[in-house]
Amino acid sequence: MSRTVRLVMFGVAAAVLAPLFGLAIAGAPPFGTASHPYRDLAVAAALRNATANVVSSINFDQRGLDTLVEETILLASVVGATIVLRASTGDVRRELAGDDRALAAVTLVSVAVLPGTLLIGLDVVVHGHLTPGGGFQGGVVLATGLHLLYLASRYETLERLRPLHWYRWSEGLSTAAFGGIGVGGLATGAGFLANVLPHGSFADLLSGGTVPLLNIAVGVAVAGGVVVLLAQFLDQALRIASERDGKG
Amino acid sequence: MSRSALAPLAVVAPILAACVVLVAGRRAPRLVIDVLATATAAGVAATTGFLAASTLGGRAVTWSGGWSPVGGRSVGVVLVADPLGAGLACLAGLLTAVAMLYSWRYLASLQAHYHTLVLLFLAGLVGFALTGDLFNMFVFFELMGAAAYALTALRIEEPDSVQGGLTFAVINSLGAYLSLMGVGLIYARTGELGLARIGRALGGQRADALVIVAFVLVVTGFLVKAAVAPMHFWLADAHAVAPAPICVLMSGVMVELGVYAVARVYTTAFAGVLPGGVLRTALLVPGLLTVTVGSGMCLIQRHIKRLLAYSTIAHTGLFVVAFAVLTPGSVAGAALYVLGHAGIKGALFLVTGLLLDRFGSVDERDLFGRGSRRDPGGWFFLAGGVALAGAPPLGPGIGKAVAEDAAGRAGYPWLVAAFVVGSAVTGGAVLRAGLRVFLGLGHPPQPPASETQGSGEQPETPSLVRAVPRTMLAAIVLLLLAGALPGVVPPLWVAAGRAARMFLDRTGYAGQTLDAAPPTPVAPLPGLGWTTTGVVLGLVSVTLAVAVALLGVYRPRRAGWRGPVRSPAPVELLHRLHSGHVGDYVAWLFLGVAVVGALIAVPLLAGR
Amino acid sequence: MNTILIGAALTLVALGGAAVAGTAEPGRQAVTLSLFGLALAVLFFVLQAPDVALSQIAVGTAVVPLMVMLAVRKIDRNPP
Amino acid sequence: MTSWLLAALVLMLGGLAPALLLGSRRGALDRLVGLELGSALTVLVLLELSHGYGASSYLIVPLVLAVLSFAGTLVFVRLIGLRG
Amino acid sequence: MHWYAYTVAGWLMLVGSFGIVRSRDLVHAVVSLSVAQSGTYVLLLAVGYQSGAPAPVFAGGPAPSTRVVDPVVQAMALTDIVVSATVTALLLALSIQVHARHRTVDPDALTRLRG
Repeated sequence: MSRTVRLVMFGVAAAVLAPLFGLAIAGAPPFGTASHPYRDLAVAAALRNATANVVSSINFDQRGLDTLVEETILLASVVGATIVLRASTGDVRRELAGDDRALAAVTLVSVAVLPGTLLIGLDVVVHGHLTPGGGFQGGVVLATGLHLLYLASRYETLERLRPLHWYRWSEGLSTAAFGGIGVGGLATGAGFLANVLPHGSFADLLSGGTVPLLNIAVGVAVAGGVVVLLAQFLDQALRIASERDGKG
Repeated sequence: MSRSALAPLAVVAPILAACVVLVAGRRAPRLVIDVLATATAAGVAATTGFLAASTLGGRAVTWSGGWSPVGGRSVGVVLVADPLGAGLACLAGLLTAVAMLYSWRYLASLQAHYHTLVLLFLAGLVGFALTGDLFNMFVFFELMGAAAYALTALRIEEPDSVQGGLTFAVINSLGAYLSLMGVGLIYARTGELGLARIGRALGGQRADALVIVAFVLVVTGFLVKAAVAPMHFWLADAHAVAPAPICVLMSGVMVELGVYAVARVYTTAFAGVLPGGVLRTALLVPGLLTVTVGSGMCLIQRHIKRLLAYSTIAHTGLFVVAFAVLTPGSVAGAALYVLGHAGIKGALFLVTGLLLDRFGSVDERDLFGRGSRRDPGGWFFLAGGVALAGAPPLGPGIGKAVAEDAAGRAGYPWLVAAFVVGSAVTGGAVLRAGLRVFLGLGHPPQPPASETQGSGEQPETPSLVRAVPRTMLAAIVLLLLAGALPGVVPPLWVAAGRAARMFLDRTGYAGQTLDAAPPTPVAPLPGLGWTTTGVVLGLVSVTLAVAVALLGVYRPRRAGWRGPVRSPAPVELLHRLHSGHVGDYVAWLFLGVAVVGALIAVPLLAGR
Repeated sequence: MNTILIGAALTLVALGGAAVAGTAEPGRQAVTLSLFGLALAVLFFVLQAPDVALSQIAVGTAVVPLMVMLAVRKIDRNPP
Repeated sequence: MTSWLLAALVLMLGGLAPALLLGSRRGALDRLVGLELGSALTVLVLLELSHGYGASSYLIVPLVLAVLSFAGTLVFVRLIGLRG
Repeated sequence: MHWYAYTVAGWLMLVGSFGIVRSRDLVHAVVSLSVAQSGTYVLLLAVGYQSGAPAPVFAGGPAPSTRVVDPVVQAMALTDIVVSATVTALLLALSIQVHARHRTVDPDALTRLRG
């Protein structure tokens, strides 16, 4: 199909769908409405379980199944990317190019920034049930912090501090821990992924029952997963060359 | 532990097993991994099979997190196992177990990563079949997707494989995002995510533009998954390049789950607001188009896996048509049809996989006469073709017969033609390929220039195999038996009838889910099974299929409609439309949404 | 006041999205994508969703751009 | 309170909008300037908004952005630079 | 204002998809797909917004009450962002391999899967 035909077809579809969508949003409740029935229930439920961050309560307690599956999606993507980006026949590992190095000043600043980044990441994970943030956001910050080693220094530095199978294990084990906590709820008879731990007092560090635990599990899983994921991309871009490259 | 613990266990068990495989994968011997993965899948099949049987007396409702509803409302996510959903989950478990059996010592270079992904895929399939929550459906949809994209592109040395995987991923993801827009819109109206809750909130309302658009968007992702024309393009590209055991899962249950999801969302959430007549038209039009395009493309393929993929498209079209009739009989027919189709189509894919492993090609022309008459695979392939055409008394045949009967009773006797022609043409195409490859009948086909050939592919085993391993053969036999079984086990028909009645019972679903109401007993559907008309129509299909096959094999060399020089214009056009271009497919996807949207919106909104 | 802020943020997001989709060269597109991510984060913030804004920032500032740039680099190093 | 929000609005319209414009035109390096400007301004905007809403817990967002935007900058500086 | 937020959501979905349709580079198509997805975040959060209500985070914020912005849509948007990032990663990985096998990432030049 030629480019023009394709664009015209898309245009026709859009011309049908845009007015339909317009009619639909004209019938939606006004923006900023005060009526949110699910919200009323969810906030009450979060307060009952002493979880100050209602979003975390929904993610890890009320609708914990969604988050378990979300972690599983991450796991599947990481394993998938590992498979897709594996070195195939005809690929060779090569030495890093000499220019692949950052400025000394940048390295210095990064060394200063790195510990702070890791601390902030930990804080975001640990306080996820109280303040904005949680396992996912904190885990990504942790993984990003680690990659300052590559960004501000040399790839070898990162490789040395990154035994990949550790990260792969930590991802697998903590996803399993999430599922295991869920099964634990089943075993106590309270139900799958039930919040069976003592809820503690509102807005305390030790409150929310299983929510902080699940937050930490997700934090570890995400940090491990993102490190493994980026490792595949870094390896492909920096280390792996195809034998065919030379021949064009 | 009560029955309600089984549904979450069936979802979480494969996830936990996948984590174990991932962590232990490098140390443990391959045999342990194989056994663990196969056993997990079999365990899931047993659990969900038990659920399917036991829920005939009433659904098993599980509120995750123990958030049982108070006054009919809850903040939790609900898993609702009913016979049809649990049955599909069981089918997913069975197919995965067989696929793992076939993959025994297979794709060795991937180590345990392959098993991890297949187990995660299984978790996605099972969860998608069991969930009773709209957003949870989206999440499981994405899990199925993420695993399936990677599994499709498993053989990264194949140029077609990575391209097919990418196309699959882009189109399916876009479909999922459109679905999520729909979820957002329906949440704006009702403030609910549970299917039963949405059903209650919408019941008795006027079908205004918001509800219509929300419904159309929500089902878009599922229609894409179900490969309903014109959103079907990705399927052939993906199925043709995925490893054979993965094709078994994708063709046998993943695509069917798309149809199931459309049906589930409609019957539980939207049936009270969107009239059945409007939905019927909106599904029959694309459904019949799917049958036409699928069987037409199937007939003109020489790449055997692509041929099977297009036959899956045609059959999915038939499932959509069967559901669109919207009677218990038609739903029961579709359910039986899906069971039979899964076994037979799976076996056909696996035999084709064996061809690839032995000859390094899945090209009908390349393989011409190379399969031996003593090769059991050849006879399996031919038997599969006959079964696919709807031969009594096998699985696809009973499904087809029951669906035809239901269509006739519902006042759509002309739909019978779609069932007969669709199954005859696809069965005939399979037979033609089998006759040529395994019996060497006729002469090699002459291709037009612009099509995917399928020769020169890498085999999936480490090297070309000479003797077929027993595990692979066992997997094929198991699938053929599973595909034949639904046709000869009357209790299964009774169960399908009751399952269909429960499936269409919106009030019963909501009552059991939200109010913990006692289950309303469902009576069996009378007259469900082989009828004289059904047997005759089945025989007609088989005869037609044989005729199609023989015509393909022995047709005169020059005067054919797909002669060596040029194909006639419609065939050429059909070929050209399936361009493999991601941008084209996106444009088609939006056109499809627009068509379905117009089919629902115009009759409902124009009158006002 | 907040309504005006939301309106302004929405406008930035709408323009940013069009700019990203309209940039043909992926290397440049990645930079614009980062900016678009910032606009989204501001929008989420004024819509009173700091959790979501934080996620968007976590993903959109470094991780996704890094993946895109590495993909671009891998692809560019081997011209057709 | 409102004065903080007003300041944020001014910064969005007068700062972020031009940064976005800068970041969506011409070559990669020109866009990078826009991104740098945008990151710095976004941190400020988010800080002002946190003050304006009177919610101290919101402050974690600009803090994380400040840290991560450093990493983000390095991504582009390294990889765009490498491509010559 | 009533229609503006929803329109922007639809607009993002549309321009993102349009970007894929006219794309000449798979990486560009993948990034455009993520623009299309950002339409879903905007829609979800717009649906859950309540004028003048604070975020549903009570530590260091407002006194606990139900008069907050809808947290359910925020939880959905969070999940959605994770999904988007992971799918983007997978798609980029596939694009790299497409280039490795086909020596091009121009959809117009990828002509092997036909018919």
